[in-house]
This record gives sequence, structure tokens and C-alpha cells, in this order.
Amino acid sequence: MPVITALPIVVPILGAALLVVARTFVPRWGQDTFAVAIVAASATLLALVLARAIHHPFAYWMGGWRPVHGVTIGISLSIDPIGAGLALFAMLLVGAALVYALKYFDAVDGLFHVLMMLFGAAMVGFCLTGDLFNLVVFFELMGAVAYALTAYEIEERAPLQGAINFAISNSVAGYAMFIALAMLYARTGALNMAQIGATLDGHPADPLVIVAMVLLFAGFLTKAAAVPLHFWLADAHAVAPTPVCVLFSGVMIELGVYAVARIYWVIFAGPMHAHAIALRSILLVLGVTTALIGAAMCTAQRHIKRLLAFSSISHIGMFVCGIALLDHKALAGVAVHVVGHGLAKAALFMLAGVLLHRFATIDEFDLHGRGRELPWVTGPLFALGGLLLAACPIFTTFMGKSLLDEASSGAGQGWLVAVFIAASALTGGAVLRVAGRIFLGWGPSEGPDPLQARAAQEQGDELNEPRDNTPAPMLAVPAVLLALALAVALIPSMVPGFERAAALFTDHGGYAQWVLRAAPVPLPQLPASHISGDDVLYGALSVLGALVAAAVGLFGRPLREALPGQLREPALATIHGLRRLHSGHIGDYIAWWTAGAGVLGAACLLAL
Amino acid sequence: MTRRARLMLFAFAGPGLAAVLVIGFAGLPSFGDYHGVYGHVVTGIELAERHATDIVTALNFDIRAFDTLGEEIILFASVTGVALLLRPLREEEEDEDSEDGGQEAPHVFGGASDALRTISAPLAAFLVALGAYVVVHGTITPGGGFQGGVVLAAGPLAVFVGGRYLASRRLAPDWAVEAMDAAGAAGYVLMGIGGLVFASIFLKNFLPLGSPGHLLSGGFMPLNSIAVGLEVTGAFLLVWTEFLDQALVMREKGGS
Amino acid sequence: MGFLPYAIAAWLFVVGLWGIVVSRNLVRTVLCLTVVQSSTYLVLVGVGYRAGGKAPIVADIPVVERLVDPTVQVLVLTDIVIEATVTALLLALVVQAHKRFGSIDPADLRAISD
Amino acid sequence: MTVVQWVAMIAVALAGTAVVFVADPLRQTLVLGIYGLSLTFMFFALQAPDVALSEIVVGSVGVPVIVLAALRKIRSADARREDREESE
Repeated sequence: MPVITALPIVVPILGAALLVVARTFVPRWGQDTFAVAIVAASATLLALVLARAIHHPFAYWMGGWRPVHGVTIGISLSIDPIGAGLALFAMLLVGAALVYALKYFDAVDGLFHVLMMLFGAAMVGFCLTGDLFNLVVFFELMGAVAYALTAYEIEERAPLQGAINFAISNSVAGYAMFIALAMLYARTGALNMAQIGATLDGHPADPLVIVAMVLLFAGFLTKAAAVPLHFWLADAHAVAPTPVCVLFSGVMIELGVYAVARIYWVIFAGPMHAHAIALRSILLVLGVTTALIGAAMCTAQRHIKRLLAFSSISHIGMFVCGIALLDHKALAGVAVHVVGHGLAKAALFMLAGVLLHRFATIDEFDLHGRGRELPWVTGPLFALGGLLLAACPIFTTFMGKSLLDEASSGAGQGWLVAVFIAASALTGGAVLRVAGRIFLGWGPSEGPDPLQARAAQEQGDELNEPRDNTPAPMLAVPAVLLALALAVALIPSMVPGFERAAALFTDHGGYAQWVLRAAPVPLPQLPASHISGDDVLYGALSVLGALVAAAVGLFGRPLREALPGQLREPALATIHGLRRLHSGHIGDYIAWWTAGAGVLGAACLLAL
Repeated sequence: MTRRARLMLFAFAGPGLAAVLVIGFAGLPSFGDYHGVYGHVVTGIELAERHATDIVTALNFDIRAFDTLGEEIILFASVTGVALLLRPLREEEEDEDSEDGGQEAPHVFGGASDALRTISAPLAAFLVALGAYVVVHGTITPGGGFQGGVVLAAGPLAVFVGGRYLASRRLAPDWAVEAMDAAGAAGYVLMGIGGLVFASIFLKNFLPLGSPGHLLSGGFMPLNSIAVGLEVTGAFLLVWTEFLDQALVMREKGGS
Repeated sequence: MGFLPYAIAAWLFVVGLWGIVVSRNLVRTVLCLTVVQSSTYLVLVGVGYRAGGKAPIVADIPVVERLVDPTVQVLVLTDIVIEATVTALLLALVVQAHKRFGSIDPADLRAISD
Repeated sequence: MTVVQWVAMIAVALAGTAVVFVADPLRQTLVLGIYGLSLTFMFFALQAPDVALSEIVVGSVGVPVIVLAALRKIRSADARREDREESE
């Protein structure tokens, strides 16, 4: 095992400690350079670790406390390609966000850089650790950093409210996980995930195991923002400073999905094997609900960052559906899609930041036609982001969605394809609609609902004054991210690589072997998948759907008003009711959290 | 949602979640009926291989030292976050003589009697000594870096309770406290890197073990304990002064 | 009787959540959150306790006495640190929210709504 | 389960419930301190002296100082706001 394995986590922590002291006498450019250099160093180390893990997944035992005869007492970093790859992806986005932030803030406290480095360290630790308690520790670290970063702009009201809702929801989730791990420790006497899984193997799932699983799932799905545990997300993502939103939507919530997949395959795959069909149905209900509610709410927004936040929820729903299929191909699809979506969503938040920076508003109707004052490249980039969300053929998101489509059909759940197309089309369409209205001046400049305008206004004043130019890095960074989102899937070995990594990830028995016994694992040999005609058809359908959704959003008001009342009223009432549920009141959110966790628990106890 | 709707929702959800928890807990072994092996194994190992007598501290700084690293960084990150959130803004000012407004004088703790003032200095000295003792004896007796660190931080706090807020600030200026916090966090990480350099594994002990029950037993654990002690002292002092600044010194300029 | 600590834990978890749901004051919300958290202490320490066990502090090399499990105690130590830090962060947010909103009733925080 | 442990746990249950049900934040802080003490007592009764020590430093000093400072800040700001409104 490479000696450097722990360093990607340690280097940013040391950097953060240094910068806390140094920030009083080092100038701004020095702090910027230092933070970017530290993140680059950590990413380089991660690339080395990943290069090793692709062929030989390995466990790194902290303090040298290796397992003896397959029994472990120490803490391991258990590194496989998916974990290491996700860690690298997270660190690269931290770097991108820091470069973008160079010119975004007029004045920035060095503490911002400190927290960004710690955020990177937390996400990397979360991806690499093989110990359940350690996973929760990194969850809490990620949380502590994220709550503070959300409210970075303390002179505004909305960020404070968003951060409070975020902190309380995620803390409750964390405590549920503490209880779950205590239960598993009482049952198995182990904290290492591989060891817990190996001990549970061969025993049927009894209520203790089921409830522990439910609490862990509920906890991580809160971070991932699955309905109805999702309320905090839109509040926090809409108001956090743009460079932070990039990390929240681009990778942090996806880590919640990653953790659900990890603990299912490492810990619960054994006892749940007999109940896979029932568990799949429960998770599918959760995923489909999330995908559709997220998409509907996304379409109904005019606050652009909030719109993007709901589109993230919708995509999380698709990812949960992918996990629910409990199949390596679907998981590979999720992994590819996470990369594509993360890059596209990061770029879109950065472009929304450009609008906010320039015009000091983030309301779609306020910005009607004003995008033409920006450099010409901004509009096409924004539209490209929309096409990526709509899974336009041959882009990375398309590759991911195709794998998901194939896995759904293969599992006899072909109807899921329609859900994926609907979610992709609606979220992509909403972004295209915004692009059309702002950069081309299409559609009316007055919103249908004057009340919503006030709300959007109030949330928009993240930065007080409009500027008259846009610094180059603020456009260059999203352009690079979008280019990556186009290019990644075109590298021939990329998609098969993801499939192999996913097959390794879902190998429950194999994982225990390489973690606990350092046994070499045979790398799975898989038939190569090809893009079929069906895939292109589905891709074309979702792009077409997105264009139609955008056109209806822009020009469809006469059409909507012409609808007969008995059709229009219920639709309006549904959207209105959904919007009213997102009240911003933490009491509501916790009541929903309790209901969500309770229903998930009851469903699992009854069905499994 | 209206308050009523919220309560109705919880009236169903709360008991439901409680029932789920209880059904799960029913599978736990009865209280006191512990039959795990992890506990036995680690106790034997820590005593035999690490010469530490307080097994909890030893676990904390050795076998599960990486969790402790995470815990220290959570503390470090939160303190940084609190400092960021409570940073003074343009419209706020630190007003040094705020006799206006009829509030209590800000630098004197309301209830500080003469007696309290007299004992505060020896109390502070005692707390600092006690805290230092608890920190360095972590591997031998109950307590360790964290507990001792909070007690240490309570020393300057005692000076404040004695009625001298500004004196306590002079005793522990912000830059020094911040440096202490950062040095502790970095120190713990550096102990880990020491393991990497001298024993080629991160967080591996690289110092002689000493004999059980003595001050310097347990290899690098006492040093880890001291690093944590430094960090915790700095962290709590910083958080307390940030909040006390808000409560006692900071005024909003004009209205808001 | 053997179920008592776990029953108390389930009660504290849910009653703490109830406090958050009904609270009209964010400071109270934060304190209720610490009650939710303390339920985890009970479960953690509870599962590691052995009837008649001694505290995991040993004087001599031969360990003959029954000891309680030290591991869960280490986990609770971390848990307690997390409680302190989350409380501090949240109260910092609440203090700032009070400056901006002039109220800490969650119903008065209306910067975000849909 | 010994009598001491039984008493400690009942005390924790009662004090924890009290923290939730006391509505006035200042009084709630006091109850929170008592809750911290009862948790400390329980940890001692369950043979966890290290944890008890942690709980007493955090539960009786660490957190209450922060809560009291926050409450004082909030109250004095409220008082000033009322003053201003009266003088206008």
C-alpha cells in the first residue's frame, strides 16, 4: 500500500492550520495562491492513490493496526476506484471553486480559504474511510464547515436562515446515524464496515439490522436531499455564496448517495440478499418521488439559484433510483452521471454567479434580455449546461443515463426510463428557458405571480452593488468544466472503466477479502456495453422534451390560460401546494424529517 | 404549513418513529449483558503493547487516533466558523465606553462581588494547574487533552468572572489564542506525520513506550494529549471570547 | 429493566424532535437539539456496559477484572465534542439572525419561502 | 442494574424532558446545566469516568457560557430596540 495514502486528507488540514495564523500578515494574493497550491497538491496525491486503486484496491491501516486473522480493531482507509475517484473529483471542484472565487469576492477573509481547504479534506476523508464511525465523523466535519460557509455573507438575512435550517436538519440526521452504529456495534462488536458486513453475513435480517439500516439510510439521504428529507437543500443552496454552492450541488449531496451505496453493498448486502426485491421497491418509490417533485419545483422557480437547487434534487432522485436497482451497471450509470451532472451543475452555478455579480439580482424576470450585456460566450455556455442536464446525446450525462436506462430495462423496470426522461427534460428545459429569457430576451418580462417576485428580490441581493465588467476567471472556469463534461465520456476507456469499478464496488464478498485479508481480488471481466439505437432515441426524446418545456415556459402563457379550468386549477393548486410546503420554517422541516424516517422505517419493517 | 398542521403531522410521525426505534432496540442485548470481543482485545493490547493504564485515553490517541484527528478538526473548523460568523461588520463597532443606554457597564460582570474578585486570581491559577495536570496525565488517570484543555481555558474565564473582562482579554490576546488553536491542530497532525516519517505509517507510534503508570508511558500518546490540550484550550477560549464580545462589547451602529 | 436505557433514549430522541417542531424561539430549538443528541450517549454507553464491570482503567499488567467496553466511551467522547461545536455554531448563527431579523421565532424568519 | 444506575437514568430522563418543556430560554439554560450534571452522574454510574469528566466540563461550563452570552446579546438588543421605539 502506498505510504502517501493518508496525505490527501492531511495536507489540506495542515494548510488550513498554517493559514489561520498566516492570514494576518500574508496578502490576499498570497493566501489565494497558497490555498490553490495546497488543493492541487492534495489532488495530485489523490490521482496517485487512484492510479494504484484502479488495479489493486487496498486498505491503509492507520497506526499500522492491521487485522489479525481477518479481525480488525484499527481504522482503515479502504480504497477502491469509485471512492478514490469521487474524492479526486471533489478535490478538483474545490480547486475550481477557489479559482473562481479569486475575483468573485471584492474582499475575502482568509478564513474562507481555511474552511474551503477543510471542506476538501472532509469530503476526501468521507470517500476514503472504511470505518463506519469514522464515516460519521467526516460527515459531521463536512457539516460543520458547510454550515459556516453557507452563512458566509452575514450581512444578508437569507443565508442565516438557510444555514440554520441546514445545520439543524443535518445534525438530526447525524444523530440518527450515531444510534444506528451503536446498534450495529452491539450486534457485531465491530466498527469497520467490512468487518460488520462479514459478521452479519449468513444471518437473516432481523428488526435490529433493519432499523439500523433505515437510520443510516435516512441520515445519508438527508445529506443527499431525498424527498421528504430534502427541505433544507433549496434554502441552503439558493443563498450560499456561489463558490460554495458549486461544491454543495456539484459533489457534497452526491456524497450522500455514495454513502448509501457503500453501506448497502459493504454492510447490508448479505442480510438483505433475500429481500432485494422489496428493498428495491421501497427505494424506487423514494427515488421516483424525489425525481418528479424536484423537477416540478425546479420548473416553478424564477430565482435562478433556487431553480438549480431543485434540479439537483431531481437528479438525486434519479441517482437513488439507480442505486435502488441494486445492480452494478446501474451503479456505473450513477457514477458516470454524477460526474457529468457535477461538472454541469458547478458550471451553471458559476454562471448564475456571473449574473449576480454583474446585475446584483438573480431573478429570471428582472434579468429579462439583460444577458446581452455580458460577454457573448455566457449565453451559449448557460444553454450548454441546460443541454447537459437534459442528457443530450454523446455528453457525459447521456452516457450515464444510457447505462441507467439499460439497467432499468434489464431489471424489468423499463417504466423508469420515462421517469428519467421526464426529470432530465424538465430540469434541462427550465435551464434552457432561463437562458432564452435572459440572453435572448424571449418571452414576457413580467412573471405570472407578483408575490414570488418579492421573494426572489429579497434573496437576490447577495452582493450589494452591480459591476460593469465580468472578470475572466469567472467565465473561464465554467467553460473548462463544461468542456470536461463534454470530453470525459468521449475517452474510449472511460465508460468501461466505470463499469469495472462499479462491479468491484458491488462485490460484497470481494470487498471483505481485500480489506480484511489483503487478498488480491480478480478484476471483473465484463462484456463491453455499446450505445444502442434505443439510447440515442431516449436521449433525443429528453432533449426534445427539454426544448418543448423551455418553449412552453417562455411562450406558453396564452396556451396555459386557454386550458379548460378543470385541468388548469388542479395543476396550479398542486404546484402551489408543493411550494407552500417549502416554507423555510425549521419546525416544518423536522416534522417532515420525522415522518420520512418513520415511514421509511415502517415500510422496511413491514416489507423486509 | 400552519402551526396546527405541523403539530398534527408530528403527532403521527413522532410516535411512529419512536415505535421504529423501540422495535430496533428490542434486538439489543439486555443492558449489562455485554458479550463483545472488541473491548477485551483492545484492553489487552493497549496495556501490553503500549504501556498505558487509562484504556479510554489510550484508545483515543492510538488505535482510534484517526477519529480523534477528525474530532479535533471538527473543533478547529467550528471555531474558525464561529470566528467567521461573528466577525465584526462595518455597521458594528466595538464601543469601549458604553455607559450610554443605561446598560450595565460592559466590562464588569454584573454579579462580581469583592469576594469573587479576590478569589478569582487564585482560582484561575488553580484551574490552569489542574488543567495542565489533567492534560499530561491522560494515559494514566481519567481525563486527557480534551477535558484538561477545557479546564485550562476556564482559567482566563475565571479572571473575567472576577470582573475584569479586559484584563482577561489581555491575559489571552486573540492572536495568541488563535495561534494556540492552530498549533494544537497542526501538532496533532504532525505527530501523525512523525509516524509516517519514522515508522512509515501515518499515526504509528514512534517513541519509546516507558513503563505503565509513569508520566511518560504510552509512547507518543502524552504528546498527542498535549497537542489536543493546546487545541482545545485555544478553541474554547476563542469561542467564549467571540460570544462574550458579542454580548458585552459589540454595538450595532445606528439602527437595524 | 434491561431495556430501560434504550427506552429512555428513544423517548429523548423523539421528545427532542418534538421540542424543535413546536419551538417559537431558536435558542430553545438549539437546546432541544442537544437533547436529541444526548439520546445517542445512552445507546452508546448502554451497549458497552457489562454488569459488574469496572471502569477501563487498569493498575497492573494481568487484567483479571471484568471491564466495561472502553470503545463506546471513546465514541461518546467524540460525540460530546460534536455537541459543543454544533451548539456553538448554531448559536452564532442565531445571534446573527437576531440582528438581521429582529426576532428569533422561526415563524418570523421569512427571507426564504416559496 | 444497580439502584444507583437506575436512579441516574431516571434522573437523565426527567431532566432531559424538562429541558424540552421549559419554555423560557434563561430558565432552560439552568435546566440544561442540571441535565449535564445528571448525565455526568450517569456516566460515573456506568463506569465511564473519562466521559463523565468530558460531560461535566462541556455541560456545566463549556456550553452554558455560550448560551448565556448569546441570550444576553439577544436580550440587550431587544431592550435597545424597544428603547428606540419608545423615544421615537
